Amino acid sequence: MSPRIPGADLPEHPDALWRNPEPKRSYDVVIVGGGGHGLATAHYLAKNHGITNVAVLEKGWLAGGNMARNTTIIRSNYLWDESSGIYEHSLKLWEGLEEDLGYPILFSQRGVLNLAHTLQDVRDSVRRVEANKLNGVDAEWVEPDEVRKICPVVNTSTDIRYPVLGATYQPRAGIAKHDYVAWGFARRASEAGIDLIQDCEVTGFTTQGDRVTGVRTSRGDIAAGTVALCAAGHTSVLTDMLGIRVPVQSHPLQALVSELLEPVHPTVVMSNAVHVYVSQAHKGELVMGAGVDSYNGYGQRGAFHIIERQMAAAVELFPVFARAHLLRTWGGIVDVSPDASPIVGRTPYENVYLNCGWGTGGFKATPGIGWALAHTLAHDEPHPLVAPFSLDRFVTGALVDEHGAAAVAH
Amino acid sequence: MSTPFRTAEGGRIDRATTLQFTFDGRSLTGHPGDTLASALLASGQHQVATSIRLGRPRGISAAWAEDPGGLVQVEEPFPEPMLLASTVELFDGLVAHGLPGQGRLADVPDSARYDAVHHHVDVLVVGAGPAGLVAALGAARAGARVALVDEQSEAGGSLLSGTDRVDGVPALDWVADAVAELARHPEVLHLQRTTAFGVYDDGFVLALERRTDHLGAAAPRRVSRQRVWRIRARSIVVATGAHERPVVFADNDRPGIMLARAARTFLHRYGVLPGREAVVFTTNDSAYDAALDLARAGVQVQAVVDARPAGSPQRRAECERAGIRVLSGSVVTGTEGVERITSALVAPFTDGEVGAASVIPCDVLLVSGGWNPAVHLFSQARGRLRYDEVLGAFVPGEELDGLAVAGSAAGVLDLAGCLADGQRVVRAALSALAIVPAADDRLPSAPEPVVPAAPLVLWRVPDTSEAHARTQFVDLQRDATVADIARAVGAGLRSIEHVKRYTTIGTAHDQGKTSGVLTSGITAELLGIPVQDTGTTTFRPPYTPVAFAALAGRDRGRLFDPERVTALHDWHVAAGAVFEDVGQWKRPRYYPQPGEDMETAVLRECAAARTGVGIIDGSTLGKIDVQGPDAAVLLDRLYTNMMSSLKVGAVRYGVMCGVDGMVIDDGTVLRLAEDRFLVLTTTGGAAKVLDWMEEWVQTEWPDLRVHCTSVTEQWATFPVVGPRSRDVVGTLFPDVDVSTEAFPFMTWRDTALDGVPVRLARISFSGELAFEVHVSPWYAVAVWQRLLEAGRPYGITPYGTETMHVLRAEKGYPIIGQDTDGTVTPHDLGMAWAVSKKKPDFIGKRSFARPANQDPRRKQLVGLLPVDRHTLLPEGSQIVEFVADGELPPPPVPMLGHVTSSYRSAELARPFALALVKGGRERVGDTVHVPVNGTLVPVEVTGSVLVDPEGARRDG
Amino acid sequence: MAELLRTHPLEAWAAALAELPDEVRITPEPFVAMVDVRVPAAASEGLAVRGTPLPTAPNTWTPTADGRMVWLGPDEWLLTSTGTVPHLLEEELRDQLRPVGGTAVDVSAQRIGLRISGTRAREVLAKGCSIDLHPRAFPAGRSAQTTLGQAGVVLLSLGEEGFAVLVRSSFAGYLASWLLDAGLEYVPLG
Amino acid sequence: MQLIACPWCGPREEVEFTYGGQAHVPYPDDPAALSDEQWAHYVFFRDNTKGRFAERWNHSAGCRRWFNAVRDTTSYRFQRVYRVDDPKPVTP
Repeated sequence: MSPRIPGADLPEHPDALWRNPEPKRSYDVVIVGGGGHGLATAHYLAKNHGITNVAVLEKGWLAGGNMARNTTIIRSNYLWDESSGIYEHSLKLWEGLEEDLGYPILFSQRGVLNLAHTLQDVRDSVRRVEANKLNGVDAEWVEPDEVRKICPVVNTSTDIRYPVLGATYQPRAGIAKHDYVAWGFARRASEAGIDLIQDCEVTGFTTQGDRVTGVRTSRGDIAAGTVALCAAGHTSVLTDMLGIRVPVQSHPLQALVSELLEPVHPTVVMSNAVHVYVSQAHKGELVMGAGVDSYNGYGQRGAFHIIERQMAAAVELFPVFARAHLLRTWGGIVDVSPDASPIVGRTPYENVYLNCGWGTGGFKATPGIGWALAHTLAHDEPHPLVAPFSLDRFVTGALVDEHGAAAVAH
Repeated sequence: MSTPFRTAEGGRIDRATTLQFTFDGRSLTGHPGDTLASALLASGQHQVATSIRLGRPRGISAAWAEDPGGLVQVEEPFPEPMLLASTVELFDGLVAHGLPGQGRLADVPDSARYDAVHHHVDVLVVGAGPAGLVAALGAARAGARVALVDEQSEAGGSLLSGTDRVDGVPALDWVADAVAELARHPEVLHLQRTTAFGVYDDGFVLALERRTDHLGAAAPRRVSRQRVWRIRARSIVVATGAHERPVVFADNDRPGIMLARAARTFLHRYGVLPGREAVVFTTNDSAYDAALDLARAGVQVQAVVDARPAGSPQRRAECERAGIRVLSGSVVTGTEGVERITSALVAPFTDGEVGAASVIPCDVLLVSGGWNPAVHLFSQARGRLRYDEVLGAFVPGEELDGLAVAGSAAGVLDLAGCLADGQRVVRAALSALAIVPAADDRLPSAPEPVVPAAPLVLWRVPDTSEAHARTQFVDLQRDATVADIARAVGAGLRSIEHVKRYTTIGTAHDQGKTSGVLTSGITAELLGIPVQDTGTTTFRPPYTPVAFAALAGRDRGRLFDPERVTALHDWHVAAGAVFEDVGQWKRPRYYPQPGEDMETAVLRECAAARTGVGIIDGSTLGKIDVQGPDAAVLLDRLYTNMMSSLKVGAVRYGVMCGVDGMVIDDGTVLRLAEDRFLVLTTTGGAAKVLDWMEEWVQTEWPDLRVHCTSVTEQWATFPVVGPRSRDVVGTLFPDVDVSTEAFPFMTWRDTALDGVPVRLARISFSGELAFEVHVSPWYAVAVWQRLLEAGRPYGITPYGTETMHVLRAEKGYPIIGQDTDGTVTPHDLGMAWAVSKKKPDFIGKRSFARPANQDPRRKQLVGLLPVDRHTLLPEGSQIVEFVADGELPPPPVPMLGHVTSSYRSAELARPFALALVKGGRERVGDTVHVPVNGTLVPVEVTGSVLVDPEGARRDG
Repeated sequence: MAELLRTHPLEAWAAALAELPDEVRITPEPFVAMVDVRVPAAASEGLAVRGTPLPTAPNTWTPTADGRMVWLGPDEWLLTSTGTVPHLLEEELRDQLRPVGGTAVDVSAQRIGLRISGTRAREVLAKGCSIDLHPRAFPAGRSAQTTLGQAGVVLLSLGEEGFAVLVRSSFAGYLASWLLDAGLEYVPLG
Repeated sequence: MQLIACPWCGPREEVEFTYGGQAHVPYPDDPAALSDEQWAHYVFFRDNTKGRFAERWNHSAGCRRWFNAVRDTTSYRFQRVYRVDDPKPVTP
């Protein structure tokens, strides 16, 4: 018998995850969307606010959308105060989440390197690091030799097409096991008495004046005191039903995974210029994200040339990956806002709250936004952490522009 | 070195040649035509590895890519992880070892070559088995452009595993004829060792050809090791066959347990016996062929265990004639053995009840639970699958445009049927393409099939023992069992996707080729719902794993991304320039002289430009010819300032904003004629600005009579900069009056040098007297050298982008993209003077009126001077309010802005910076703090123009 | 002073290109005058420029007395000439086209031309060009603006004589390296 | 990787094109007359239709012409391509 492979054993799941109840006719809070954000919101509604007459409506299977499809990177090293505020709050919750949920979520704080390849990358990186430090987010600028120490397989040779000039490093960043996180939230919410309703598609809303009175679903009409929209890429489908215009566009975003490999990649590496972001998961597979497909799409698949480009970037930055094998590709649907920051808060309907536009940041924000949105719903007032992300910033021009400034997606 | 399990004759191996290889440190032999798996089996070795989680011995259980057992690592000639022994073709010098589910990457770069080829066909046939060959022949004979790809080393598909006859001759003779005929058709591309791994829209199929892997160290270095074929087919025929499905029973994972057809493949194709004593466990007729073939080859077939109550009367008779015992209404309930099966436990099976087991010794147990059509490519094409209750499998459930499934992949399991289906499907495909089948396209004949007895759909042998459920393996690669599925269902999971994720079934190297349908079936059984309702998890590309480097193809190393260079590039290299990447361009950053570092070189270059004369290759600047009667109208709409009032012969600086009012580019505009402008953009903005112009002209203002043409590479551009630039330019172009009066600032003149047109422009990005020299790149090297010669008396000094940046920053000229970040307006840059108040509208104007744009706390561009006169502020540094005690308060610390540009100034004899600071212009004279490496550097806020604020130097 | 000498962006590649076998001949074309011609689509039908009617069928080119006229768009053509110096050709065309609302811009140095011929020419191009270059699909007289490797190109079919590739001058080195790499497998080991 | 039918060049690989978002969103006649909210809707708000969507494309690596298309954002399939000066087609 050979010795056990590192990572061969995943932690066991609990024997009981959630009930599969029939929907009741009425709830105090209806959360549309049973992904990470919806489930986390449900958990924090129960845990922090004692609100349990809640339904989470999911049109497919729980956490089957972006939650099941993302590359699980967790970090909070965003540029703007507003962004690092919500993401850092989230990261602090991640740090206690395993205990909170009683679920082994494989949260691994292995650090993230954001590589810089051009002089402008360096300027942007230093700007972000310095801002992070002043905001209390752990961050540092590291030179190429330090990059090599943190992740020896990065090609730090100076004669490649876009040499690595350094990187930002956030040691507390990391990865977690996405399904386990979602299921952990779901289990706690279900235990608290919140109904998780799968195969339940919202087909419309009933309204009275500027209030929504309930949702129409494929499993019948359900009355609602407050409604929270947590449908990520499908947000526009819901807001169209309500006649609310929201400036998000849904795009395919692909990811891929290799077969299981002995550990070679101890951290998370992201690069914008040589577009790649990669980590090696617990079991040993390389997990990578590709670029966003340019056009609007709800198809949960993308074009293969994007994967090919991704592979070229991976082999360029990590030459030893040459004979790793692409095992599986898939796609999610990201909802991207004009300033690449989320849209959270009030809508023209006084009892409907919006939570969308997270683009590629949704997974890492999961506990943070669940916590803040639950607070918002419980107090009927946007929590200060989400207040800057209101819909009306597009009217005033007070954007939180992570496009131009941070220049680091995902 | 012995190969005791090699048959005396037969098989498609070259017995005259012996290959040496090493597995797990043992030296072994095989023959050309072997796979690693067949060579191991010939030596009597079934076990290849141990399992990932439980450490259980695992062996070869299938003869191709569906094998969940035989994972190996190749070490020589070059390390490659996670290959299947069943798909690695044997070559001399192969070194490999078994893998417990996790591979090892090489620690050196892969020097092999990889590439891609685009190919266009009328009909692409995937799979060169009977259906695929008939389809390819039919299309070829009709004169169509055809590609036939097949993943094996030779054509034949399932025919390679048996003893069938086609057209009255041995099937493989027919295959050879078919292949020869295809080779005679000039429009046919026939590729073996080529796996179609992904189907995309509009008939786009990606296929991986393994060109040299089977040659080992003898592979030619100049030929790509693997090639991705990007095939665009008007019609696709998927003839990918079917995978045999196992039946789950306790301890079904031991080495020596293999799929029934795999045993036939090893026997007929490779001349290898899988063992000496065999038990065959089946739910259908097909496995009887394996029993009969093995018996004929001398294997002691202990029993055929048929789960069906009545078995197959006809096949039973054949077995009896061959002396093989058939146990109908029986199942295998378990096995014994450690590194190899030693016996099967066989029990009666009546009305779903399993009786007491008896032990049948054996060293190989063949299993067949029926057939799963290989619907992967159909499903990737988003074809809907239908559960077929008779087959117990998912089959194509609808017709797709441009993609049809033929033969076993469509659920047709007999040879004659496959041949006919291949013809039927290709004819329909040709008909849709309006291609007429050839008159001589004849369907080959095969023996009339015997109607088989109905198969039994049996996912797992019923077993009430919980302990047994933990060794009823569903996914061998993940060590996932029936017990795991039962736990998942018990935990509340209903979706097959949840079950997969809970158990990890189907996520390993084989992506569930054998385990997927079993999981659907067992889950449905446990939930008490129809299998159709459970469905399958999604089939996603690639069909089989593909090396990263193969997908990277040629885009590696220096070809990863194009390097754009100017006409002077070779000169810059020879001059020892250090380059900077600016977009795809390579630009000289500075030209160090021996012993100089960047700082010294840049101080020297700056001093030359400020006190003598410098020259820079500015050819990368974007240049756009805007021509037509409405050229000025267009520019007025796109620039914030007025361009229509510009006189012919003059030059104006301009700023361009997006509709959101944020600066997107800047540059100078030369009016060449009433109806013609030359627009200069930033290097990075060249393509963006041209696209921007085209977008507005084509989509919003098609009535404008104007055309925009890129002339970036039509003009080499050399700014000659410094107080002595007039001398240099005047010397080289004596016919031009270069005096301030005759050639004022912000004007241009055309001249010629030896008959070659040259344009001179009095534009300055440094504040110094300067002339931009524009000339065709054909003559760029010659003119550059003439300028250097003319400048030699004045010490003309070539300088790079770093010096250019220092010079412009000293003058407070922003670099768009460095001093701006997409959130900066012209007003923020202190360029209200460049924003027309006369024009009723221009792009961006309306956004200036939004509330956030009126905020006095907006960030504005200012200068910074470190009070200590020596600290160089790192670009990107953040700025905070001055703190008297020198200690930052606890986070979050409010930030005022950040340093956008920072340099040492030869002119000022101190470092300086540009910065975006909240309410910055109101704060000129204030002292603020910049945290640098843990200390707070006091910095004075100044105006953005630090050198020559009066602009006295621009005329020299 | 000596006459101003012209330099070609691929001078440094000449030796390597010359080593390619006859199956793949890659030769830089001599410098020619090239002018980008714009004529409103409505005015272009039947319009002759320097005696040659503008080819109005998309993705085609026609020979002229001393060069080529290449369709680039519904109102855009590339005219090449070996007999007229660039700025004079531009001037001539500007004068001729102004009355019909057309424009002309000298782009002679904007691109360089490569000739690719030999029995493997199509195969080499197919390694980086997604267009169907089969002689039936891309016969003599056809052209296409597309990408070859990662470089934007104008590709012309010359029939038996192979292909002409026009590429932006700054990408010439990249494209030459790419072509040499794509052609390497046909170079005998020497 | 689908083929997109450029109205001039015919079918070409998707990679030759760039996406331009929702079609038929004209630049306002008089931006100064719009409220901040109306202006914001022009600048930032675009439909995000699931299903048939009229949108702009540019054959950027080919003839560089802009054109419009009706495409299904679920299947990604193009149903119509038409020139920018053509009206939005009525599709079933």
